[in-house]
Amino acid sequence: MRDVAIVGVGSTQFGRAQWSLLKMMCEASHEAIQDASLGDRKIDAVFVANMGSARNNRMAGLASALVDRMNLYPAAAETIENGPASGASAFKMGFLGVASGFYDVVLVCGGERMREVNNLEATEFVSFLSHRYAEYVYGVTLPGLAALFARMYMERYGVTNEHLAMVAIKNHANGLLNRKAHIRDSITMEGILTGPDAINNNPWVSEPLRFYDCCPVSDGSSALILAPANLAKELCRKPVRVAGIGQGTDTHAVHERPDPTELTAVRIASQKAFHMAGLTPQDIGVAELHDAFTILEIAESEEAGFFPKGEGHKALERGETQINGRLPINPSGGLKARGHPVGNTGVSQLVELSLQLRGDAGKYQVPSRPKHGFTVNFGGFGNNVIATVLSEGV
Amino acid sequence: MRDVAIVGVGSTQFGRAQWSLLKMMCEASHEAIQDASLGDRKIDAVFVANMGSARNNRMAGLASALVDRMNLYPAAAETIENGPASGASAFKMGFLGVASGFYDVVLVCGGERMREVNNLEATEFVSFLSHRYAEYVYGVTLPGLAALFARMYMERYGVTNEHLAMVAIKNHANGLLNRKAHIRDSITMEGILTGPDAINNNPWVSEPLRFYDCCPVSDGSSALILAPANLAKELCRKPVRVAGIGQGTDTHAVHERPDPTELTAVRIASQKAFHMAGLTPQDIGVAELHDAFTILEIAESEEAGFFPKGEGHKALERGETQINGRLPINPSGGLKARGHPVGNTGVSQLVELSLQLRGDAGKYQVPSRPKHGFTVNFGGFGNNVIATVLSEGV
Amino acid sequence: MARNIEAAKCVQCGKLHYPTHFYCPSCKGTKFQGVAIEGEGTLVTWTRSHVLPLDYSTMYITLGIVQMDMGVKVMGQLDVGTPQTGMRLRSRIGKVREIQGSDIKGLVFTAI
Amino acid sequence: MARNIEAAKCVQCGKLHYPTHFYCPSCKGTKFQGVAIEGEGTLVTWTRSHVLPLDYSTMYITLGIVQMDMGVKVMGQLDVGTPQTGMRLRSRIGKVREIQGSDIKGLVFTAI
Ligand SMILES: [Zn+2]
Ligand SMILES: [Zn+2]
Repeated sequence: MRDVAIVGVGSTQFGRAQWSLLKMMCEASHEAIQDASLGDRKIDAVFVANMGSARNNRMAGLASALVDRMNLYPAAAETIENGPASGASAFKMGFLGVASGFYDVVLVCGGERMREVNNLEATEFVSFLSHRYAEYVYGVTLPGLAALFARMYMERYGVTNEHLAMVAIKNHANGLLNRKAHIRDSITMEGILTGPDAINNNPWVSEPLRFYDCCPVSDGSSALILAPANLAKELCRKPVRVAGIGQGTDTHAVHERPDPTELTAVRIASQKAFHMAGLTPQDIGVAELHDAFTILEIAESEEAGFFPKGEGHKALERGETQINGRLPINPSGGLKARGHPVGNTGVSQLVELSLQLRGDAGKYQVPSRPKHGFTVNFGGFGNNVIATVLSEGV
Repeated sequence: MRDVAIVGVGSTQFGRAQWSLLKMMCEASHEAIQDASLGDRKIDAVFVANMGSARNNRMAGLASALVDRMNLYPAAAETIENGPASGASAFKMGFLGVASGFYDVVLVCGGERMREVNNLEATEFVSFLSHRYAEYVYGVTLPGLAALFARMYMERYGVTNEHLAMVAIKNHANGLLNRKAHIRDSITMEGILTGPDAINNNPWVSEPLRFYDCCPVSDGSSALILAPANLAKELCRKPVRVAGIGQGTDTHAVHERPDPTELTAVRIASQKAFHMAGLTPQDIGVAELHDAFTILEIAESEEAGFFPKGEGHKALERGETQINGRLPINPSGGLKARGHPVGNTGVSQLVELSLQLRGDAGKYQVPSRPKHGFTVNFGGFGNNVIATVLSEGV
Repeated sequence: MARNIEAAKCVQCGKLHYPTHFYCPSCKGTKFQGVAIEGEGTLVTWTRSHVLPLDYSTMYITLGIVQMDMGVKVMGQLDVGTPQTGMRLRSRIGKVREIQGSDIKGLVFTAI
Repeated sequence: MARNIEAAKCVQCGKLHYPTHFYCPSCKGTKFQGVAIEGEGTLVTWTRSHVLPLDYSTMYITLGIVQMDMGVKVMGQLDVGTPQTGMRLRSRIGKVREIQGSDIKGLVFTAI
């Protein structure tokens, strides 16, 4: 396999889209193409990550449509769906295309425009990820599955609603520094949990999870350009190497897992990614984890190997995951504040990590300028997870 | 890149599904796994081709669901959508996974259950493939685009409704020999075109195309197992080598093509596939082409390089594309008679071709026992096309 | 009388599992016997969901994961005022959802 | 007065194209001027479609591809009794579809 590098990144504003899904994707792709200074070099293939275009935007064959809109013919075009992990899946496909030698320059673009439908329809659509007859028919949503998980986790490990709120407060504070973030609100423990108006500011979604424990429904697009390492040096001043990719799957129905508080697929994906990279969790200086729900940031930080099982919330308490801590988690604001355009999120995590490793993250740059970064992109409710390790330079 | 081979194939009955989408996919996958005699060897990754599960079957993350249903954890799982070419796209992804060395044993499974919704909804859904505001809003369907294409083609090259009917009659005759085919009806020129009841038997769908010029709406699943060539010899008595894969894209709106009778993406995809295989159209002894509409079989047979442009219908007249002709096209019955479970079709074409190259096609075995076979899987209305060359042995 | 919700028992090795798999999780067998999911169990975790899919007109639903005494864990709706992890429950079959005008039956639990 | 349907004219090289692209097909420019698609043209191909998407209540619709004199090819609906390839047509803006209760306007052609 050839070494593969990220040679350009781009992203739209997250939030409510001002444009069509395709136009958003063009904007992000254009930014990535400009960033890579491709010049006249052709893009060989386009890998698009999206979850809901057929249902929410009346479009199929989205990658072909993007190739058309950007006049990239005859580039190959593929659309990949892996629920909330579609982004990392499309990235993996692009990686395989370049690593195999089949393609040289690849565009990976994630895009989602959920807000073309109303919130109820968006929630219903995302619940299609649950097990058709053992979960979905009971009316469970993704927040519902997260809530069932959270209660078990909290009761077993002593995680409290204060800990969950600390994740939200940290990530919202980071999001305030990211001008492309969806939510740019400062929140406080008093405002969302301990004060007299907390229950109005922060109502129940699915007990024990409240509004601020859940990410928003966002529109947005992110894109990146992949090239083989030898070409990367030509195209880019600051290439970022794809050091490791790991993936794991788990039972579809959450209740079928022997211990439903274990995120086995996160553990397997992380181990594989570290193994491929020849690195350990101790080498990582920044992580973008999949905090669709606050509890997930804590649980993933443990399953990935950064903290012992059941102790992630203690590291959080100690401030270790703050932007100037030992292991900054979600300096971009994470899904919580940057936003969660479902199928796009994995691409956006890798764009953020690239910026950190290049030292280009601006106001939310991790001060230690880490050499290695890590992402978890969490599909379904943890039944298909991809972890990635990126390293500075090629 | 490593050489890659198909070491096992499987398929359900096509037509109206008796089971859920997932159960169909399990049946096809199980047959492929049995055919490959994998024994205790693990499947590393599953690539699923599907177009409509989110809209028609209330399911997302279909590949993850298949891994769960078949207890294949922690195998990687990806779902790929490229409209009617989803099957070949998933196959290409599986190929890249093995060719790169990232995976050893890969399951590629296509599945579509269109008939969970009614015919009008299915037609509407497939029309999401057309250009959102330059085509879709005018009420054009895929048969409508095919009809616009057909009229131009017929007027320019002297192709008649008789020629179109000859494609249908040939493919239905082939389908009669394939016990898994959706439609097993013998049809005659008199019955569908020249006789007194023809207009009742064969009404207009979109002029100049009639009912028998269009493939049926089918449910069905097909699957195949990929492995590196060196392992293939261990796993399989009759491995089939993936000799070439080519892909091309074209403008989304059909009217924007400089000459809308040219299927540029078919030509590019075919040329690339032949180039990679180191073969020419003259080396091919059997082809499965994408006859979603009768006119397409004729046009693709020319763009692929088997016949000069505008002369495919003459080869058809001469019987060259019959099962015992010089270049048998669609001995399985094609999309016309075998059926067209949209996202699955590309996988099913490759399964059929493998059977032909192995000499395992039974009653519809091409008598010459060809060494090389060819497929075209046609996405959108020709805006994203994949061609594949398979060769006997490794 | 509502149709049962069934777990699958492997004909070859006896392993019980739910929901259905094509291959037995223990022995890769492909033949199974249906075993009704019924009787009593223990609540493993629960939630009260206030944001619901389109088909519901209630303010919230209560959902739980229950370890059944007969051997499998299941998701079900709770018809329980104040759920508590570890409490004992009894299952019945009841309406759990309406999809496109059809009633869907599933597991509903009440306190013992 | 209905909104125009517009082609895009590249500010950099003058190339006209339809439908919209992000990059100019000739020079990769990204700035465009809208140019109304209007006037006369020649019918390139046509079909009468009898199997229609959900939103239509007519028995059929007639569709064509038209080469406009102003420089682009377009798809449109034909308000023509007996279409013939090569015939001359004039465009207007009219209702071409209803999607979720909203009228969609587009190009409709009549014979000259
Ligand atoms: Zn067993
Ligand atoms: Zn220009």
